[in-house]
Amino acid sequence: MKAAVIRFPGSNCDFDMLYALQDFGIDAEILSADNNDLNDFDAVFLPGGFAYGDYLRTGAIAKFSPIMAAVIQAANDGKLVVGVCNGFQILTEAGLLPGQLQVNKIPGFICEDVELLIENPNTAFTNAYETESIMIPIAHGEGNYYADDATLAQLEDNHQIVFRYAQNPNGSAHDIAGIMNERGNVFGMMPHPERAVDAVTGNVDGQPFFKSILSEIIAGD
Amino acid sequence: MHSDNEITPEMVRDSKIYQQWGLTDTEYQLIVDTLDRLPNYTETGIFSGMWSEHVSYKKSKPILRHFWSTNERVLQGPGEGAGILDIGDNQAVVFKAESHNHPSFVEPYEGAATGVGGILRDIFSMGAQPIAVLDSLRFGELDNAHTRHIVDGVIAGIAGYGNAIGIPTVGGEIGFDPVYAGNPLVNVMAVGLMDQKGMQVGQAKGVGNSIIYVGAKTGRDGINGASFASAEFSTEHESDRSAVQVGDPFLEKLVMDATLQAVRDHSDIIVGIQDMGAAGLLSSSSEMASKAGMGIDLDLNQVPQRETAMTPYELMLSESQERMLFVVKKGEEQVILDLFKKANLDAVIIGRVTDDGRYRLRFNDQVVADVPVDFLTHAPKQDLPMVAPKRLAILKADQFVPDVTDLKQTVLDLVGQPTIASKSDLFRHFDSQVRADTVIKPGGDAALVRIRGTKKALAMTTDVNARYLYLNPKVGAKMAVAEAARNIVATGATPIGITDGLNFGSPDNPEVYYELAQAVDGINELAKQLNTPIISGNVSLYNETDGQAIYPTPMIGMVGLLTDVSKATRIGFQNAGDSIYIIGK
Amino acid sequence: MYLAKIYVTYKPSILDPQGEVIKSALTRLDYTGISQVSQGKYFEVKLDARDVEAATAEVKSFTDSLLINQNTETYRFDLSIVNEDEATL
Amino acid sequence: MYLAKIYVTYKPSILDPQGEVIKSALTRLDYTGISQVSQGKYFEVKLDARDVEAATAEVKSFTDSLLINQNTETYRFDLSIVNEDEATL
Ligand SMILES: Nc1ncnc2c1ncn2[C@@H]1O[C@H](COP(=O)(O)OP(=O)(O)O)[C@@H](O)[C@H]1O
Repeated sequence: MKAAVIRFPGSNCDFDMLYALQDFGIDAEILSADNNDLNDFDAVFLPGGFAYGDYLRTGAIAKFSPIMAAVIQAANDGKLVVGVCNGFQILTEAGLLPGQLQVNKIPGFICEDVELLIENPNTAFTNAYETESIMIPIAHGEGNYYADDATLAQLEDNHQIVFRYAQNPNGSAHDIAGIMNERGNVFGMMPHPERAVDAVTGNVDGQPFFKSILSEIIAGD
Repeated sequence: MHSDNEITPEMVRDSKIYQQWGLTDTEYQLIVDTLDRLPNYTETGIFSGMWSEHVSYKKSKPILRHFWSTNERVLQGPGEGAGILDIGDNQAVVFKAESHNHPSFVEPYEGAATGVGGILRDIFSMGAQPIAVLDSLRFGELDNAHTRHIVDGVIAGIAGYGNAIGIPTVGGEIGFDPVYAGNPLVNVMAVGLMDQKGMQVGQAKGVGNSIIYVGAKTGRDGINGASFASAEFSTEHESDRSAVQVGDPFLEKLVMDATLQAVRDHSDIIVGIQDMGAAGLLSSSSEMASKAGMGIDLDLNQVPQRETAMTPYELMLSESQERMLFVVKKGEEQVILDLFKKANLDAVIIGRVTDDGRYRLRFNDQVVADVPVDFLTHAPKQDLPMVAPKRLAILKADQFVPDVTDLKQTVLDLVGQPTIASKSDLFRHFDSQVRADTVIKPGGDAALVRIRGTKKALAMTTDVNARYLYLNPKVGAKMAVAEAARNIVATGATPIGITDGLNFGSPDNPEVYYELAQAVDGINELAKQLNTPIISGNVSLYNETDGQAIYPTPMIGMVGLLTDVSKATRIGFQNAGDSIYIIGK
Repeated sequence: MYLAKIYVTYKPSILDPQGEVIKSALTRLDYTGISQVSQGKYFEVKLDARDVEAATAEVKSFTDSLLINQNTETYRFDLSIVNEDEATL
Repeated sequence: MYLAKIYVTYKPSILDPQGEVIKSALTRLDYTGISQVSQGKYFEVKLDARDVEAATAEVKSFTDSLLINQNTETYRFDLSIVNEDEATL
């Protein structure tokens, strides 16, 4: 059982994600986006940051990096593919998740702890949670989730909305903070669970997220 | 377009163009006498750059010399990119402050953003991984659209750069007062962490070693519009030039990561590293040579250029961002060139270390400058007169006695002041948690950042209340240090060192010079008592509008060490029923 | 050598928060006659191509796949012929 | 009612990091004929004004003071007359 954390030029939460995975005993390593093979990995994590500077549009350039074909392959093979923040933006740009992350409704980067409601507790990303609401930090300027009405209805009907904001910080449609694909193996969220795993930093609400993933990866082994 | 062929040394002398570049007649004459000939256009330009106050500290150095900067922890004091302190386990903490006051007034976003970029380069050029940024900001009163525009731009600029490069902005301070309306202060401090064996200094040792240019291409950014000769000698359009640098945090992240990798993997072949800050390629290359007691020979045609027809003067004085200079052992260059190439960065050999003590520049197969490097890097010092400001003589300590009749209203009025009110609406724009090591975020007394893999944590803060200095520069400076120390101690950490940002008016005013000297005295006195040496800092002078100086504002940046992070204390009350104590008198 | 000028705007149904912020800033600054502001992107791309048809096809192709996000954005462009070493851009 | 279309670009001496990144992405995607890319901003502003002169003056004024950064950016614009309730924008 092995996990890859993809480092795009400009990723800056790659080590945070790596350490969080390792803290939970997951055998993880950082892999440059210049690679094009993920055969050795059972799960793929796209971390936060500003891939290629994100000057054009978040995730727009990253979706064409060599690794993305392998990420799409991994998703099709049913492996877990998780994008956090910039990783979520890249997954939507690449079409692995529907919709798009736009500029916050009130433009500007925001970093603060927000309350998330666990909308679907029966997922590979939430099954270890025992509460309905958690505090997780956000840190983004473009986290305003957009999708057309048909797509939103589909997300609702299929229970693909995994996390919702209790108080919408960025204008996201349907208060969406995190979604998964229909199959349930590709997941993206704007908040940063990897920043909430260590008691010394004062917040451990991200721990069950990683415990859920760990048990899923072990089960899939 | 001018070139050195067109403007003769005689023309430089007769037009007195050097005056517009900031050189006095006496300084120009000293150059003529020392070289024993007239300096040409390029040479005159590089002397004016190196002898500016900003680069040479010729006016403040006589005072700064007095800073106390040695104790058992100090591994590197003032004189390098940043100071370094021993924190045990063969680890060291590196920190420094930098001001970007004027650029931030002209162009708030880019001014503040490039301030962050610059201070981070100072840290990673020492071989340290930056772990935190702090700021210290002063603006006019928040009652007009212009000040709001500056505040919003500065906050967005710090956020835009720090968030993108992925170094958390963990603390700072912000004050509002009419004296800063025409002259806001934007000071940033950065803190880095390193293994002591990876320590790098900015020196060019070893004859024949290569000077390697790394990072962004050179453009005409930041070539000071006012002092620039274009008005006289060029037909090029002024509006096509920019006095303000534009930052690219994405590029700097690549430069930072590649530099740190080079230090980690190839410290045996890297002789020195220096970032290109004020006076760009000129000051970085000449200081590296002078510190090592060597000479340097550069071929300017090799410098990666972003614009056409740049002159040697422009190439040397450009303040384009995200550029570094490496000195690498002769014969080993390819290793470093390959490393940067892999990161998609420009890296080129632009010259060599020589043993003749000369600073020599070549361009289009001609020598365009050839001067003694030590002379170039040692501006004639100036001892300036000082006199106590008149206001201090007439101020009485008890002059203002508050008349409080309605305590509740007074308290409400006070907390309604922007300077006192919570700043969370501003600092929420900073990513304070990236790297996942932030134990105490903005909003506490000092920030606290843990050192992963150890039980240790570093506390850090920036403080100064300039009104106290206005009333008594020496006592006010001591109070700034004391406030910083209280903030550090409040997290449970022990203060271990200081960096400063000395923001003052014109040193040519004897009253301002007096304030500067007194403030330094005060900082020193308390620093010694607290055993917190001053290991780095920055000076920003001429902070005036219409002849009215700002309050003397020496920002104190202090770092503390907490040996057991589980003992960290936070600002909030923890449990109902706990006792509340007041300590002190 | 061709110069493509590409104008990217939001689809009409998409909220443009930046446009709203600019509009209210303008109103605060006493530009009272302003009824709508939208912010888009503008690209200038110089490219070599066999002929106008090839250039047009190429511009469409890379704009669709890279420059815009088809969920929310739309675009138009003009193409002109330029001199190889023309300085401006 | 006037519609101003405002095109903002970097001054020639200013580094355009966006443009460089896009260019190298396009090259990676095998659009090999591309020699230069610059990314700017594009604004559409609807405004009321007495006449074309007044509208021109107003557009210049707010573009200088708000829409662009005069240190680094430059712009040009076209003005057209539009119907009050024209839908597109
Ligand atoms: N106020 C100060 N207190 C202590 N050291 C200072 C002060 N100002 C400058 N220095 C030191 O002088 C050296 C040169 O500073 P500066 O010119 O700001 O650095 P840079 O080379 O990054 O431009 C640095 O080592 C700095 O730490």
